[in-house]
Amino acid sequence: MIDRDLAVRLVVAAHARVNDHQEELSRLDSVAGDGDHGVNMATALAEAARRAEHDDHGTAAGVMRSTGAAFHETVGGAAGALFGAFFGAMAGQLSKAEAPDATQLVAGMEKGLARVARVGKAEPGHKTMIDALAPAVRAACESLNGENGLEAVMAAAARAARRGATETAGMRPSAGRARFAPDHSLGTEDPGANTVALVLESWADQLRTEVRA
Amino acid sequence: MIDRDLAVRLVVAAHARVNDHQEELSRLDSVAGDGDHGVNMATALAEAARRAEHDDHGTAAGVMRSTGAAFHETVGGAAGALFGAFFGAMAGQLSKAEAPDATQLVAGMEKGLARVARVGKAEPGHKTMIDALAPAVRAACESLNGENGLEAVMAAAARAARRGATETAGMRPSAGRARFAPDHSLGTEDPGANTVALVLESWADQLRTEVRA
Amino acid sequence: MSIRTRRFLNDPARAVAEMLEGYVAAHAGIISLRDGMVVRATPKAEGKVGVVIGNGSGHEPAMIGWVGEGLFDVNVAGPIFSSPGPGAIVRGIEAADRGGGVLLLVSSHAGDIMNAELAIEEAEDEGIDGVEMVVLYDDVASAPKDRITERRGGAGLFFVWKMVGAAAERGDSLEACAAVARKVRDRTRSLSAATGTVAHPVSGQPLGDPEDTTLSVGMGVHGEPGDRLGEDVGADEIAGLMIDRLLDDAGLPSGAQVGLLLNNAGSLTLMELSVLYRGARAALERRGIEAVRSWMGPYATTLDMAGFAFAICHMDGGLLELYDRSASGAGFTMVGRQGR
Amino acid sequence: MSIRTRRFLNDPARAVAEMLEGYVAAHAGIISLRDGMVVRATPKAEGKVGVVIGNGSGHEPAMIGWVGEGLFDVNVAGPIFSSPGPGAIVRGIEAADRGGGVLLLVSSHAGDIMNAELAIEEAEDEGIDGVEMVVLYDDVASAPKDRITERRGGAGLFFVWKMVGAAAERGDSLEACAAVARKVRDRTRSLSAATGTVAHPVSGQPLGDPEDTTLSVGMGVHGEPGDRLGEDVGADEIAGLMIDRLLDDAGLPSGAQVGLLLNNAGSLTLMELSVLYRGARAALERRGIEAVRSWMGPYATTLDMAGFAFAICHMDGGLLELYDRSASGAGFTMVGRQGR
Ligand SMILES: Nc1ncnc2c1ncn2[C@@H]1O[C@H](COP(=O)(O)OP(=O)(O)O)[C@@H](O)[C@H]1O
Ligand SMILES: Nc1ncnc2c1ncn2[C@@H]1O[C@H](COP(=O)(O)OP(=O)(O)O)[C@@H](O)[C@H]1O
Ligand SMILES: [Mg+2]
Ligand SMILES: [Mg+2]
Ligand SMILES: [Mg+2]
Ligand SMILES: [Mg+2]
Repeated sequence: MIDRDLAVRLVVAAHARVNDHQEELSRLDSVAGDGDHGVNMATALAEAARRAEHDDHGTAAGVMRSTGAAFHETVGGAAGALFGAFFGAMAGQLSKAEAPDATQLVAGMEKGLARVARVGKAEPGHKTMIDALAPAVRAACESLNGENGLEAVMAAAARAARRGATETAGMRPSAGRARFAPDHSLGTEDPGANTVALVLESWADQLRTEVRA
Repeated sequence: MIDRDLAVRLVVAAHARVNDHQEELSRLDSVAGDGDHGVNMATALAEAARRAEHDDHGTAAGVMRSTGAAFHETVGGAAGALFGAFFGAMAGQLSKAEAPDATQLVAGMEKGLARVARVGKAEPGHKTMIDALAPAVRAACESLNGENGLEAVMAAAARAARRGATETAGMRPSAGRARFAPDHSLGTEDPGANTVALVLESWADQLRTEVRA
Repeated sequence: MSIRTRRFLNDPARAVAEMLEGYVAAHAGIISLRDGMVVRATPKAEGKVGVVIGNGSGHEPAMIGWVGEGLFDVNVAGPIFSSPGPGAIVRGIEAADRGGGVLLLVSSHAGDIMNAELAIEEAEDEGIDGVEMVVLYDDVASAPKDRITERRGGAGLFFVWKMVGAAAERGDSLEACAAVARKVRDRTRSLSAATGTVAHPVSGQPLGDPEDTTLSVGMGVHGEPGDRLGEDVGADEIAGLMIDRLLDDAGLPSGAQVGLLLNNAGSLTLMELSVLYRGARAALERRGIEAVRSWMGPYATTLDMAGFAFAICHMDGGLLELYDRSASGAGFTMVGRQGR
Repeated sequence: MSIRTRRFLNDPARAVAEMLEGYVAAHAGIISLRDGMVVRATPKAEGKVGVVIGNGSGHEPAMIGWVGEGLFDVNVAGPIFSSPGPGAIVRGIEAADRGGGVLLLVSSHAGDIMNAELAIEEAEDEGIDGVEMVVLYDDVASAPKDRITERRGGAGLFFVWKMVGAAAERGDSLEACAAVARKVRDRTRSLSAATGTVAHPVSGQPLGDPEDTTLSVGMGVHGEPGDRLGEDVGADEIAGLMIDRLLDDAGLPSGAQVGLLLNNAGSLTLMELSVLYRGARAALERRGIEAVRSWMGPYATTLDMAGFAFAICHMDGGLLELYDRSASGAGFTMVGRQGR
């Protein structure tokens, strides 16, 4: 079951991972964007982790909702809006179950992806976070259908997200700031897609550690 | 006799010499000043040479007066005011004689020095053009008293000016912009003193060439 | 040429908050700070339309300097180069509400639009109504004319801010104010150019290649790269080709009257701006276009970027009357008609 | 950090002339160009005192931006960083003469004083009388207090320009205007700081060491070097020590009211200025000094220098009344009392 405490540990893990890579993320964003993606994500996740640890949310849904709010309140910008939307939609899904499990989490990721697509209007191949998130959600569904447990589902999602992020290097952007200089970012991976991969990798690692412990 | 044509040749020679050294002069001024001395002097002397060659001044005094005006009109600033004053005073002295000779020229340099001192209020040792001009005038007087001709008189003046300019490297400025950072310019020669040396050297060289020809 | 990474700040992470405090303290008669937002010191009369904008910081005096009489009612400043989030924008809408409806102006950038749309949803959820949103764009370099709505916002939007502010202050209805916004937007074109780049104050990241000194035309207000021009192109030539491109895009007939804006993106000297302005006026004259109003100075900066933008606004259909109305913000004061 | 040598100009040797043409064209209702000088578009009423200044270029918007109603009548701009020569200043005096005498204000720099003195001599030779000259200084870093007349002019002289302009516009006599100039000067102190340097547009020479990123306090308006501060000093600390030094020098008692000016020397961002301003206000409060008026922005720039200056002016004895009078120049507009 994904309870409040596990959700807190996932948010804390995501923050630690993104924070470690914040310079790299800003550097990726500086090639054709405005050089702040790492700062944005690290700032939002620091606030999310702080809230998760200190506030009393009661449920995993509450933690996810306050994480989404942290993105909206501290960062704004494109990724702030989108990650905020992602966590908000995830929270809505989780709140429907008494004791959410892997199925609910994957459903939450699907809802999150749908909300991101609606708010951002980007399509796969536009060189955005969608290009990591969409394959991750697909892989998670498949893994779930294969009757795997939470740890394996998340590991599959993380691998797919990383593959998707890597592939963005070869894409020309059609959304976000980078689209104004489409050739400029050829060869450079999309920062937001990298954040998606980092977050899911941190979740997969956290779950593996917990299962082994 | 110092006629109109010789005066024109002296102004043209001064311009050529200073122009060749303009970067060096600006560089000296950039250490503790505003980096424009070479530009200022080259601009003013270019205009002075243009006027000397194209206007019809009739006399050496007229050429010197228009040279002073060129400094005042094109450059301004400290050195513009002072070199303008120098040439203006020189013109006043030369205009007193029908056919000015070495004696009048040296008297003109003395008047010029006095005017520079009055306008600029700097004293010897303050690390200014005075530190080249004052010894040059002294050396010219001595050479004249020793009954030397114009060529030798100017050669003595030029040597003394150069020596004076070199010595400014060891001085701390008490006048001009550089005085606000007295230690900064230690080891660097004063730009205006260098211009004085360059001008007098160009005159000595011009006179030597003419005597030999 | 490289870039300045040393800045006169305390903690860079607190730079925006401290900036707002300092800026408002320096202009206490005109603006004040409420809940982290810049608001007019003296609110607009009741019943009139409130005008709000949310935007990333780092572009000052935009938008904090354009809050005041005849201008914005509220500016919600986000982090550096990041639009504020939806919640903050909703609070801005509430603060601007004087009972006549609220117009939310959005400079077209992905983040600004998304957060504004989320804010409108949130406001509806909270039962706030009478909110209109208009997305604004002017930068001809960012999309071709047949996809004009994909263009991004640039320095020329100052014309929109100024005239919408005047319309709202005059007492125009929400619908009328939104119509002015669209009308001025559709008559405005901008194009920017810069050499070198700037460093993000928090991440320290230089935007683009700091060793590249090529002049880049069509750069975005966050340092997004553009086309490159040779090293030996002088101010007149640069101004000429930029003005020509703006006029071609706008399709203005000879004899048209325009407002001409020359924006300092940060560290251009007024000497350079003035020389460029002179070149632009000559270029307009060659095409028979008259610059009836001019504005030259920092409008939408990109920190200390060494660049500029030209913008033209076709001043027909009563726009001049709106442009000439008095305005008084911390960064812009105008008493009736000024200059030309 | 290094410096920008690529500038948006045509021929650098013609930069000042083209700047004047462009700047005046952009502000045609306020100023015009006569004989190479910037003059008011609408001359002052007859019988009033004309106010003139001659100065080097490269400091824009000083002084071209301060010509207008309630400000200067004539600005004679010299070459970059060089005062104009005596002849040009004499023509400026003639152009400013409305029959009530002319006040020539001189910012204390060797060249400016020499050329002004030569101009006064020339004017006397030409039979022009009724000319007064006041030499102004404010920079505490340039000489100790007991040799105050050896100090150079800095950004704080804006207080003098503003108030003398107001007195002349009000119709004060030449003697009274000169007295205002001296009174404001004696109540004004400034101190500047900068990091890095700038390149002279014509000679291309960097002023000082372009590789040196140390913060230098007490730098001159032409890049003349000052004292050095460590790399790790934050904005609050810098502002605090500069304000303390100004207050100590001025010897102001707790409870005194000052005008506070924070000058942008060129390429500082408004974000940095605002953060520094905030620090200065806190420093003033610690000493019990009230900032009753503030001005923050580019005043006397040094091309694109990354630096700033603080200036304070003790606003006693009727000065506030003069400061608050309307003024309207291309670079400064004030309608009655503004902000604080
Ligand atoms: N329309 C969009 N749809 C999906 N993702 C987007 C969109 N626009 C931007 N992004 C994502 O946001 C990332 C940039 O985020 P960030 O730099 O934090 O925001 P900003 O662009 O406002 O500075 C991009 O790398 C991309 O993944
Ligand atoms: N008061 C003075 N008396 C004599 N010479 C001076 C004085 N002030 C400056 N100078 C001379 O002027 C030179 C600087 O000239 P320049 O750089 O052209 O003028 P500015 O200082 O106005 O930029 C100095 O090197 C010095 O020789
Ligand atoms: Mg970004
Ligand atoms: Mg100099
Ligand atoms: Mg951003
Ligand atoms: Mg100079």
